[in-house]
Amino acid sequence: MRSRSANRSGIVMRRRVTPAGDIIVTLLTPQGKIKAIARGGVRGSQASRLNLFHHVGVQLYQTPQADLATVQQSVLEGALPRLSEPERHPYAHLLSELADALFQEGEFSEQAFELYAGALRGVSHHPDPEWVTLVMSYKLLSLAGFAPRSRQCARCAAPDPAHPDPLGGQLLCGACSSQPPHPAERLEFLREVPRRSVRALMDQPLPAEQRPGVWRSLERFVTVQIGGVQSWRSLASSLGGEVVSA
Amino acid sequence: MRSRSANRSGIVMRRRVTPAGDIIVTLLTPQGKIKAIARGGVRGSQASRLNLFHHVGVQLYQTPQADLATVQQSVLEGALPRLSEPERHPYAHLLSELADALFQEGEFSEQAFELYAGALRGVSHHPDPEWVTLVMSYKLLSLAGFAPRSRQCARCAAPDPAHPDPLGGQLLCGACSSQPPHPAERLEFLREVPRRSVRALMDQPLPAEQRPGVWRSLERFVTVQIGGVQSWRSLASSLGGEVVSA
Amino acid sequence: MKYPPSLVALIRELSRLPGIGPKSAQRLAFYLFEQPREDIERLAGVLLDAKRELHTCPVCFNITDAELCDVCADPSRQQNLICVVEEPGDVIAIEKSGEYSGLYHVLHGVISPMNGVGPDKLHLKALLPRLTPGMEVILATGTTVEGEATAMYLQRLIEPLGATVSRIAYGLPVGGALEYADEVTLGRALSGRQRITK
Amino acid sequence: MKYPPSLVALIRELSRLPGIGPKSAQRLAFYLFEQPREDIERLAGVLLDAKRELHTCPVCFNITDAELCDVCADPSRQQNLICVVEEPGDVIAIEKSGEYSGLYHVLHGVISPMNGVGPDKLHLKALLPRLTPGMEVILATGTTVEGEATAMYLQRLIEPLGATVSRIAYGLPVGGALEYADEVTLGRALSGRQRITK
Amino acid sequence: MKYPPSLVALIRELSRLPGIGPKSAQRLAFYLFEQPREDIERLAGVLLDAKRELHTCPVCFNITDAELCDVCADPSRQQNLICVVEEPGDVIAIEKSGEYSGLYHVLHGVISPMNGVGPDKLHLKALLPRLTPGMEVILATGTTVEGEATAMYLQRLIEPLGATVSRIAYGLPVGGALEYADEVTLGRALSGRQRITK
Amino acid sequence: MKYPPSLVALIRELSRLPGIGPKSAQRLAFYLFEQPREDIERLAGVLLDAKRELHTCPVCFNITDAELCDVCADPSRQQNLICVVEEPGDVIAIEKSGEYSGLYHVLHGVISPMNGVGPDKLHLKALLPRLTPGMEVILATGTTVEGEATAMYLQRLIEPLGATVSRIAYGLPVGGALEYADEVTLGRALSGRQRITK
Ligand SMILES: [Zn+2]
Ligand SMILES: [Zn+2]
Ligand SMILES: [Zn+2]
Ligand SMILES: [Zn+2]
Ligand SMILES: [Zn+2]
Ligand SMILES: [Zn+2]
Repeated sequence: MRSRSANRSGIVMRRRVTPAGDIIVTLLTPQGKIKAIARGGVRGSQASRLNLFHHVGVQLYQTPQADLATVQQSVLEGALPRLSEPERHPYAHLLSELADALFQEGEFSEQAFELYAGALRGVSHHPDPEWVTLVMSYKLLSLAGFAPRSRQCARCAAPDPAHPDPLGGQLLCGACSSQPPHPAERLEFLREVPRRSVRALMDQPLPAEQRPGVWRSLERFVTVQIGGVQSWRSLASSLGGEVVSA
Repeated sequence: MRSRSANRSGIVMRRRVTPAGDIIVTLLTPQGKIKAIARGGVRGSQASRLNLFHHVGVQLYQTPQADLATVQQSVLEGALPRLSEPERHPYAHLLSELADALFQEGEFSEQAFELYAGALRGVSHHPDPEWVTLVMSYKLLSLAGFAPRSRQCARCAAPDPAHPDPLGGQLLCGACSSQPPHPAERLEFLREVPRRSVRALMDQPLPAEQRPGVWRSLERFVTVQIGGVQSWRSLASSLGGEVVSA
Repeated sequence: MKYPPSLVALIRELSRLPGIGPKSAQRLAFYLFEQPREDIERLAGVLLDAKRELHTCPVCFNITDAELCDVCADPSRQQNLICVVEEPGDVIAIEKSGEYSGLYHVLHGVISPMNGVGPDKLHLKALLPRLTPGMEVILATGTTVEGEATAMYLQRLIEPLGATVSRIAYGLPVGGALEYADEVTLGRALSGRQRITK
Repeated sequence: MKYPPSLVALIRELSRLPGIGPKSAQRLAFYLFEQPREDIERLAGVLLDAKRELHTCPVCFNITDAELCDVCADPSRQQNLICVVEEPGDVIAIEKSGEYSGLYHVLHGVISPMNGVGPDKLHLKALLPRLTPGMEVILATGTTVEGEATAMYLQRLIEPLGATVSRIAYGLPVGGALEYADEVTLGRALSGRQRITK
Repeated sequence: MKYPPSLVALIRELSRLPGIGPKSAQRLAFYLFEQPREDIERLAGVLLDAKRELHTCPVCFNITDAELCDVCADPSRQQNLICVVEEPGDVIAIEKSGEYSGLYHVLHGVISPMNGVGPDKLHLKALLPRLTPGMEVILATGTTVEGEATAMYLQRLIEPLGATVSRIAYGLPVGGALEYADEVTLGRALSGRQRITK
Repeated sequence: MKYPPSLVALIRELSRLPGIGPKSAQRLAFYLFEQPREDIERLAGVLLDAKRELHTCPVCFNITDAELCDVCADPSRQQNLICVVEEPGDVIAIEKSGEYSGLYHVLHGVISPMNGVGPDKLHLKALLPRLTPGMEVILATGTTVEGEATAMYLQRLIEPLGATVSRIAYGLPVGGALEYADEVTLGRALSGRQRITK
């Protein structure tokens, strides 16, 4: 008997309910990104399992005619209920939106899956979810080939740049930037983030007052390299110091 | 466009869940008894609406191929949650089983529906559900053409029988019965139940000690005329005086 | 064969409606073609009427054709109980359940940063002036991650104002069997169990 | 709570449309409420336009907004080939297949005594004057009992007029497996098999 | 054509299994025919092994292959908490939820007079000697009328014995939207709402 | 809680069967647990019997428990007509249609390079010695791309041997409406139409 079924295990990065009651999910799995539909799912127990940020095992069925695979069965493999908390929720959204933009369907990357899964776990459990998000955002970008240039001025390639790049979010030399240089700790972070391990970065969190500068760099870099990201809006006031925009 | 859909409103008399998760219900409606299947219903909101004893509106879809109509949509029109109470639950079962046995698919009877609906309402709300059940059981039997003979001995046709019929549940003359006559109140009930109104019968409940004799008559009459009824087992000890067999 | 432009336009507009695919839109268009003129005119009429007459209630953001919605205008509703829901359709669903006699507050959405919906896009702030100490606010947003996040966000806002906050129950649907419930729901049904002995 | 009459009217009219249940009608009504006024006016407009401009072609009873339908008016279509179908939607389905270049005749129904549809209720007689000897008439009514009965009825009418009559093939759908076909269809697929050797 | 008796017997036995219709039974039989002999022998073996080794736990009536089931034999489980369920499959469902660490009691059915199942047909009485004052019994029978009736029946039996009785929560499933919940469940979700302010 | 190994083994073996997901396997295992020992032994018995007694017919590769299959052994079947099918189940489907009285040839698969199935993996060559000039071979492989490719491959092999080759009909299923057919099938149904006038 021919089989058009496959089993996959991944995290729900996006979830949309159609007016007909179908659930369309985007999963990040170790075998790549997958988009699939659970027909009538909103009325059944798949609505629970295929919840945003859930780690699920799914049985997918693909016919040659349909563009979306169908979710036949699903089992829950892990849930992170704390991601609904106001001080964590927007970060989980930002990381998911970033990961969705960075990884394409058909790209096999166990590392991408592990990094994204680790990022969500961190945002869920760590006492400093903002720091987890900053570190893991840069790590996701690096893995996808979008590491900011940090040894040379992004505009003139002069060595050891230390000033903010208000347009591109990278580092500029004093000649190319009209802004004062980054404070030493923030500069070190922005320079070393692509190379240092997650653990090392997590162990050296920046003080709260230096973070808005990192957020501004990250936001500029992502916007220029990848494009608009909706979640920034909810983080907007967090760049000003508050955690959640209200 | 041709339509194979019909809307019906009725009470769930029976409900069975298949291993595949379909719900098969038997409804009594003013247009007759209907058996239908809600495919995959146990996983969706139909599981709630198509609950036993619920009054529901259903959209049915019938194809020429299928023997069972499909429940497409359902809306709740009335629920009687108190029918789960131990002192009411077995009576609701008995009345449903009786009604299911008495009325056939394809028979149009608004009266049957009203009587059954009224019986369930009575069992749910009335302080004396046992009495409701005795009265309404006889009324359902009469409507279906199974009124016991009460003016003549069921065996020899002698007038004014007053003795129990331990086999057939009707009334026998003194010559045909080896048992002592019914007490006067019980005899009057058994004689008049087919003719008097529900209200009149409800207004004159028999005292508790006279009811086991009525139960025995009813049980015998139903068994002989209609056949075995499962619900008797749960009522067995109620015939001995207790409400619920335990 | 080229289809008549007015038929094409009709099919196109119909297929824009949610839940109506191109095939259904075509079937619907042919159905409408077969109907008497009066029926079509009545359908067009109710569409325009509805759009002209309906708006959101300035107090609770429910749909209404009057100054205040029917619930806000009804003094017999419990005034110290507000149920917060995502959409106007949820008001109808709750009214149908027959279990509720308080007021409503319709957010018109849920917080969802990745879809660009922050708290400022919802009718959230307008809830606060409606609250008085001793009131109860029932958070009846959905049980998705976003619905839950919106509920938690509201809870933080409301608590300091002295109102009691409660959340609709998670659990098994009526008529259900345990084996068809998912693990997450089953876990909530167990942890949220209610004492029935006095 | 009483719902605004214009909302109730809208839901009622929408739920009259085929394939739209009461729940979908409600969801659709709320969706329409959220749309900008121009969109609603456009929808109402195309409904009225379609009703005003569309009618059946006097020759083949297809839907058109012109004197003759696009197929009848096209001299490049094969004039000696007429395909008889039940509904205007079937014309679209066949045109999409790209396998047909003849004319059509739309019956607007099938013979169904049980539903009170006799031959006189259909655009059946109007087919006969269109026929000339040597022409081919393809009976493409459905393969239901009623479609088959209508095809046989037509065959009896047409044969004496000297036209060739043919019936669309019964058989397996493309992409199908034998084990999923029902026995009746499988039997027809076998008995209708086609020689592929020269 | 007559089918080989051993094939007919296999199809017949397979189609007796719940959820396997005659068509699937046939497909399964052909599938099994194609498998290597060892696989068939292993399948037959596990069937016989399971039947030989499995029985119900004499304490809680869960399925086990040992003297006591794995839960009853585990001293680290909470000994003052018993969850009453309908079927052994429910134990697995609850264990998967990871939210429960007490004991179980499996009734092997629900009270359903019209199906001839009275309290005496269930493992109901055996629960009572397991109870001690101060214990909590969670009634986790289904939320059907029969499941509810069984729960109420048990409550009456247990209450006089001094144990606390609780019922799993009725409500919205996790991940759900209000508009897809039925009215009855929605009503229960509202009336069973839980305070979240301290 | 650890599940008894024999239960785990049973669920695992059952979930290997096609069309039985993990949830169904668990439900099936609990069902089997409740059945009397004799029933389980009978099921295990028919599994082993079927495996021991059944094999493919050396002539047509149909399933049989005898030297020749029931069709090959029946001299009253039309000897000059062979129907080529993919799987033994297709023989049963065709026999049930009652429209066929010739012989069969079961390929046990279709050509599918992507799945590593070339002509040599099928019982294809064994068909050729069965053919004599004047015979008809009906290609009744499925109407999928692979079934069609297999049919064309066979046609090339058979034609030089002087046998007539035919293909089961593509078309509308019996009981169908045109609007539910896909365009490709509809195109085949039109191009494969059959004359019904003499
Ligand atoms: Zn520079
Ligand atoms: Zn007598
Ligand atoms: Zn209002
Ligand atoms: Zn025309
Ligand atoms: Zn045990
Ligand atoms: Zn053979």
